[in-house]
Amino acid sequence: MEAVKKRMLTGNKAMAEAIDLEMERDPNVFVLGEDVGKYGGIFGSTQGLFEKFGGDRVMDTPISETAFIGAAIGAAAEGLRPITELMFVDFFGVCMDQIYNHMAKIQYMSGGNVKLPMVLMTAVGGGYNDAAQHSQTLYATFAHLPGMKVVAPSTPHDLKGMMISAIRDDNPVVFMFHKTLQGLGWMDQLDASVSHVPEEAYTVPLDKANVVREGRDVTIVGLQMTMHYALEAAEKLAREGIEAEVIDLRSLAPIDKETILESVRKTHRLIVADEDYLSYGVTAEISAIVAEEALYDLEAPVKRIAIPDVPIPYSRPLEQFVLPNADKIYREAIKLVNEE
Amino acid sequence: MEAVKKRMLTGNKAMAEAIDLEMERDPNVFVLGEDVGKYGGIFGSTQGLFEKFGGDRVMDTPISETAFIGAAIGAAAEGLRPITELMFVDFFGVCMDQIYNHMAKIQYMSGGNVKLPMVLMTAVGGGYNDAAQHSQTLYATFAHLPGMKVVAPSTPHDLKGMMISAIRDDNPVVFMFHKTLQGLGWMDQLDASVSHVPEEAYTVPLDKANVVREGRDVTIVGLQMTMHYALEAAEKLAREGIEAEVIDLRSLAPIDKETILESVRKTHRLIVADEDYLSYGVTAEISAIVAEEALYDLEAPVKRIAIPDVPIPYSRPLEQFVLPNADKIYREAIKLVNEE
Amino acid sequence: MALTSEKVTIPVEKLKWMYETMVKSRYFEDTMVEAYNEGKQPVFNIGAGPVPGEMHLSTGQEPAAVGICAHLQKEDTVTSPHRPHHHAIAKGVDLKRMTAEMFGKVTGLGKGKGGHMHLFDPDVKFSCGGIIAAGIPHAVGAALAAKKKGKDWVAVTFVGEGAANAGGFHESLNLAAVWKLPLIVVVEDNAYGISVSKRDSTAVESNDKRAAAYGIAGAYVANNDPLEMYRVSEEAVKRARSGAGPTIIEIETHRHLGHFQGDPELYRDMEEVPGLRKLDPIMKLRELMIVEGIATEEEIESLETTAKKEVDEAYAFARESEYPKPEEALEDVFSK
Amino acid sequence: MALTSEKVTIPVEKLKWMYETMVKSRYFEDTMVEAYNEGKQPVFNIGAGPVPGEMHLSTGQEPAAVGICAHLQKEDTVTSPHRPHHHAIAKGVDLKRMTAEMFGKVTGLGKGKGGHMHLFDPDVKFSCGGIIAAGIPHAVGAALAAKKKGKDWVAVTFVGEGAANAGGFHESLNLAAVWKLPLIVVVEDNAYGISVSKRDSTAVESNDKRAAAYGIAGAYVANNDPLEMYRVSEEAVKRARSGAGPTIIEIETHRHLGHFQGDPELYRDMEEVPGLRKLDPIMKLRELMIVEGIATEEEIESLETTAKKEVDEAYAFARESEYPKPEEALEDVFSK
Ligand SMILES: Cc1ncc(C[n+]2csc(CCOP(=O)(O)OP(=O)(O)O)c2C)c(N)n1
Ligand SMILES: Cc1ncc(C[n+]2csc(CCOP(=O)(O)OP(=O)(O)O)c2C)c(N)n1
Ligand SMILES: [Mg+2]
Ligand SMILES: [Mg+2]
Repeated sequence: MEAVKKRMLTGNKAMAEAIDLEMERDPNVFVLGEDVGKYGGIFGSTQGLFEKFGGDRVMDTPISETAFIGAAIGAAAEGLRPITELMFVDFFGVCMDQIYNHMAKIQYMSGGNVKLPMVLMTAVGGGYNDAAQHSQTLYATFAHLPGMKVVAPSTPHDLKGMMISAIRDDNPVVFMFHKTLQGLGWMDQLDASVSHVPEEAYTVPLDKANVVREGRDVTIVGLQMTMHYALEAAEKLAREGIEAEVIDLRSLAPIDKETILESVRKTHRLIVADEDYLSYGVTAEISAIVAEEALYDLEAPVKRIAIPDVPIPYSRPLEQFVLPNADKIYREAIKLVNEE
Repeated sequence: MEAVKKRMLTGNKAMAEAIDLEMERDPNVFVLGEDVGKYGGIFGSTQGLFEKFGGDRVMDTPISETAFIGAAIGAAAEGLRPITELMFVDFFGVCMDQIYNHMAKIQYMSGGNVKLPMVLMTAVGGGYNDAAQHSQTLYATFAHLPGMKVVAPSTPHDLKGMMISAIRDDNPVVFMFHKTLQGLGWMDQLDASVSHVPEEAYTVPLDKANVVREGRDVTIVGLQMTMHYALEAAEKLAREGIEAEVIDLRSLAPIDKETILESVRKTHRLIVADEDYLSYGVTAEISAIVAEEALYDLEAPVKRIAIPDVPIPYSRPLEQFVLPNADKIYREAIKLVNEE
Repeated sequence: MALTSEKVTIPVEKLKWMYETMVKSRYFEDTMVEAYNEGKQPVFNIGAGPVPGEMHLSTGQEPAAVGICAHLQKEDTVTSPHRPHHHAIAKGVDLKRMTAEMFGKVTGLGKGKGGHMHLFDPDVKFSCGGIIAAGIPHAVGAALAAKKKGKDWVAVTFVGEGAANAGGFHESLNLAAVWKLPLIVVVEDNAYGISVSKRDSTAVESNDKRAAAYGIAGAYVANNDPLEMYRVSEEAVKRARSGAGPTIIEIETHRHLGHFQGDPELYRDMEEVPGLRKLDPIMKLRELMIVEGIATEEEIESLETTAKKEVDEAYAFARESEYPKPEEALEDVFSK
Repeated sequence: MALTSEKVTIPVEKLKWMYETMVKSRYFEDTMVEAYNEGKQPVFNIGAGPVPGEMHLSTGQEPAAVGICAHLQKEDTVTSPHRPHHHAIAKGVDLKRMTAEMFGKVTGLGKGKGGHMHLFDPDVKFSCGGIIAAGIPHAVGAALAAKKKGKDWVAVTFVGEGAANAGGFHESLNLAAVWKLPLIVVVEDNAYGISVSKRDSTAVESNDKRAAAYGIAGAYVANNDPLEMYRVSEEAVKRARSGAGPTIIEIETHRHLGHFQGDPELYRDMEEVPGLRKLDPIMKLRELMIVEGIATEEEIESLETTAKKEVDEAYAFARESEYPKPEEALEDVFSK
């Protein structure tokens, strides 16, 4: 029993398990996307499902994102609960019309009379030299547009729990998973991509940030890779007597303002670290929330760490230069805490 | 002579004149898009050009945004200077891949070896009950993604000058014009849609905000309709002894930080008014810039006015409720100035 | 009793329904022309009056809608584009709530949030939208759902001939063909996409030819003929219900009005529209029914009266209804 | 001197160029397999080694590239997808700078910013990209530019059979057909889009059939045959140069390797690849040239040596070159 409870899973297996459990529970749930069948999803999100449920419920599609995401919308309107995969978020441009003009707006335009219980899952993130068209997170691109819930879990535990919540939610949910946190055999092996995941179905809310480390000196908000970098930075800071509070944002829309504001009211300092582009991004939104609602609590300027408004370059030294990392966060935190 | 100098033009005629002059000057300039020919552009941006230059240089296209925007990219790579129109910005989702994965990134990915001297012009904005799929501005959606200049002029004068700059620029420029500021015969007739426009070719920079009204008590940043609302609010505020400084943002990317920061350093108060969605939008970016670079100059929390994260509703009372207006700005300014 | 010709047999009740529905649809649009113009005279302002915003009317295009909807039941899905009224009426959308939606009233199908391009009536599985070709994949999804549920329901999607050049058309047809779904795509060729003529936009003479690109059936209906539309639709619906896969139907039809109300129509010949009006399919069907002895003049008038009464009542309902409260703009983004 | 059969006449010099280019392309990929694996053993990590990131190799697909590029000149444009090496080599892209780009070096075509999926050599008008079907409209634009400039230049775009189901394929072909542009779309049917077989993705047997949807010419090349590819390309290029509009060519070809390096290939039969390798088009052409007396064994070996030497030099150049400085990441977003 003990052993079962401490069962460790990679991110991708946690996701696939969530889908598996929900497909068992509800015959209306099905998956469609490119290479979700025999291949099990390029990033392993549907691993094992084709073998278990067959091609009628785990459907490979042509390279026709507009058609199959649009078909998911049409099927959801008929009461099914599709999960559809956009292989890399970077491809959103070929199908964004279906996503944001239809998936995100039909509930509203119909005055609530049509519901679209569907999940659009998509892989995000760089760091493995896949260059400008395969390395983005585009968090803010999705979160800016109303009508969809947008989540980006950072741990296997949350990948499973939030996927189950997403499938059960009656609203369209964009579910972003980070490639490097899937724990895939052919990627960099990170400790962060494995965690304890309970066997049974459980839910994690889609609208709550998570204080993953408490501290009093500075609040660091991150998500997915930048959350893990923030934890790493926090440990180093602790060795210098600086106690950082680290918040895992998890949910981009709706955003959990209260958890952020509460933390800043305590620490009086804010760093936002993000793997998306700097301008008009996550760092902007969180900084703005604090500047609007907790300005008098700030004892130092907010600090934003993100990709400096360039496409993501291929070559390793170039990519590493533009990506956020623990060291960048650490250095900014030191500066911020020493700021008068 | 005097009469010529005070010549007044509507927004659309100013734009069309800019294109006309550049097409005369440079045989490489041509236009392609839906209904840009005989119709003259649904929002009049190419009025009269087909008659003057013929169908080889003012090309109607099928409803194939991916193909014709992609073709503009291919033609620009060969040294032509296409101007292509996306009829409503709301349609970006059917062609965003061409726009942001190719138009915006090819220069960078090629290490600067390929240049794409092209303009993507597109109509933005609501207020005339065209509902959720035809009323958006999506300013931040474009400005968030690196590699394209993104401008949104607010006056006929700037529409002409910035269009000429955009055509002459060797980089891809997204040129957003506001439907209501085109001065079209079939839309609401606003004073703001007509202004003095010199006859000759002139340029207005693509990276400079414009202080359109000086003041000492509060800075209001807006663009297109919200800039005009801000001016209206400022006049009302002036009657109560409050002097608002109004900044016309004009350029979303690159953003002119200095003009904004300078103003806030003087007024110590900031309102950002935007016709885009609130979260992860223009109000976020500008607030964040100030919270990061001029925090100690702020004597009150920043205030953001934008569309409250709902799709744009059709019915007049609903749409008016979510859109920014002069009164909303006025009321927030009063509150802000009275804030301790 | 039926109208029988060499090619087609149409039960009289269907024929009467088709006529009555075309009349209803036409009268709905005629009435809308008036309602839309209110508050927009002497100076046209698209945002003024009781029905603001863009308005795309279907006058002249009724045969496409009734010819196929005559074969549909409530459980069949219809998706439609920016010019949706004739389809909605033929599919049996609640006329009162549809009209109220266009007037922006809280009693509307979308509580005033959608407007004329965004009509959703899940009770009869009708939806439409303002983005070209975007409704096609939704119909593919409905057809997929029918197959998954083991039902013989079909999904019909209407598009203009301009939409057949959009990427979504191709992707959707290929997907539906690979999955052998009960999908029917009806292409209404009214000769223009806004101002751009078919010749300038379309590399093939008629879009049923594009069926070859998907190994599916294609059919063409000339002369805006509701009876021929009925006939080819019957075959297509039968094919779909029996699991034999998708069909593309193209129908030559006529847009009597501008692309939208207020369109100056400078791109077409002044003589074109009067010519089209002479070919009015409603007049033609009326004549035919009398000549063939299918209905008397009185019977026809009574159908017309019924149709118009329903429309008048719908407009009255719309006008009398309340506007939503401004702050209701914040509701319905998410369901709980 | 020429190789002449019933169907095709190929000048010997062309034939030798085709052979040498196929060898060069193959050897480039073989060498890349090694280089890519460096630093990725014993544990495969896509981000490790001198050539990190995804890597899509063209081994087996050389006939498509050489058969058509044999007819092209420097001013003709080629756009290519995520699997671009054979096309780039056949179009005459600077091999040193291309290789250096894959090693992320500052001497690369894109100063290390692009990587293997993003190769741009404006000197020979070659470009490629990682988004399926996205290069097709760029070729349309190049073809449009040629027409506007009054040149007889053509634009060739290569795509996989999977890409033919993407919306951009349809939109681009329709546009090129309406405008009668000198465009040739080469569909390389290697039977898979990653793991999805053509049967599961494509509603039509071969994509040249889709020419009917655009009223243009279509041609099919079976058996991965470079000579037949040469023949149909000759016609297509002639058609394009003479203003007779676009062509779709589909060629049956073979992907000897995984979709990308590291692909476990669980979706295909273990026997499939050895079978394909037996049909190797390079071996076949070599034999043919000897049998037909077009080249001696020694001459062929000398072609092979030349080709390999060039590749070896390119890899040496790439390895010896410097990395860009980290902060150069901030350059080249905009030109001044
Ligand atoms: C993706 C997209 N591009 C452009 C438009 C603008 N637009 C609205 S209707 C229309 C013409 C449609 O032509 P067609 O499909 O023939 O339908 P019709 O209006 O003739 O009924 C266009 C271009 C749009 N709504 N969506
Ligand atoms: C729009 C888009 N969707 C999906 C992908 C992911 N992807 C990369 S290659 C590929 C398969 C392409 O198949 P095909 O066109 O047959 O080319 P092949 O790989 O066989 O050469 C897919 C789906 C992509 N790059 N772009
Ligand atoms: Mg039409
Ligand atoms: Mg393939």
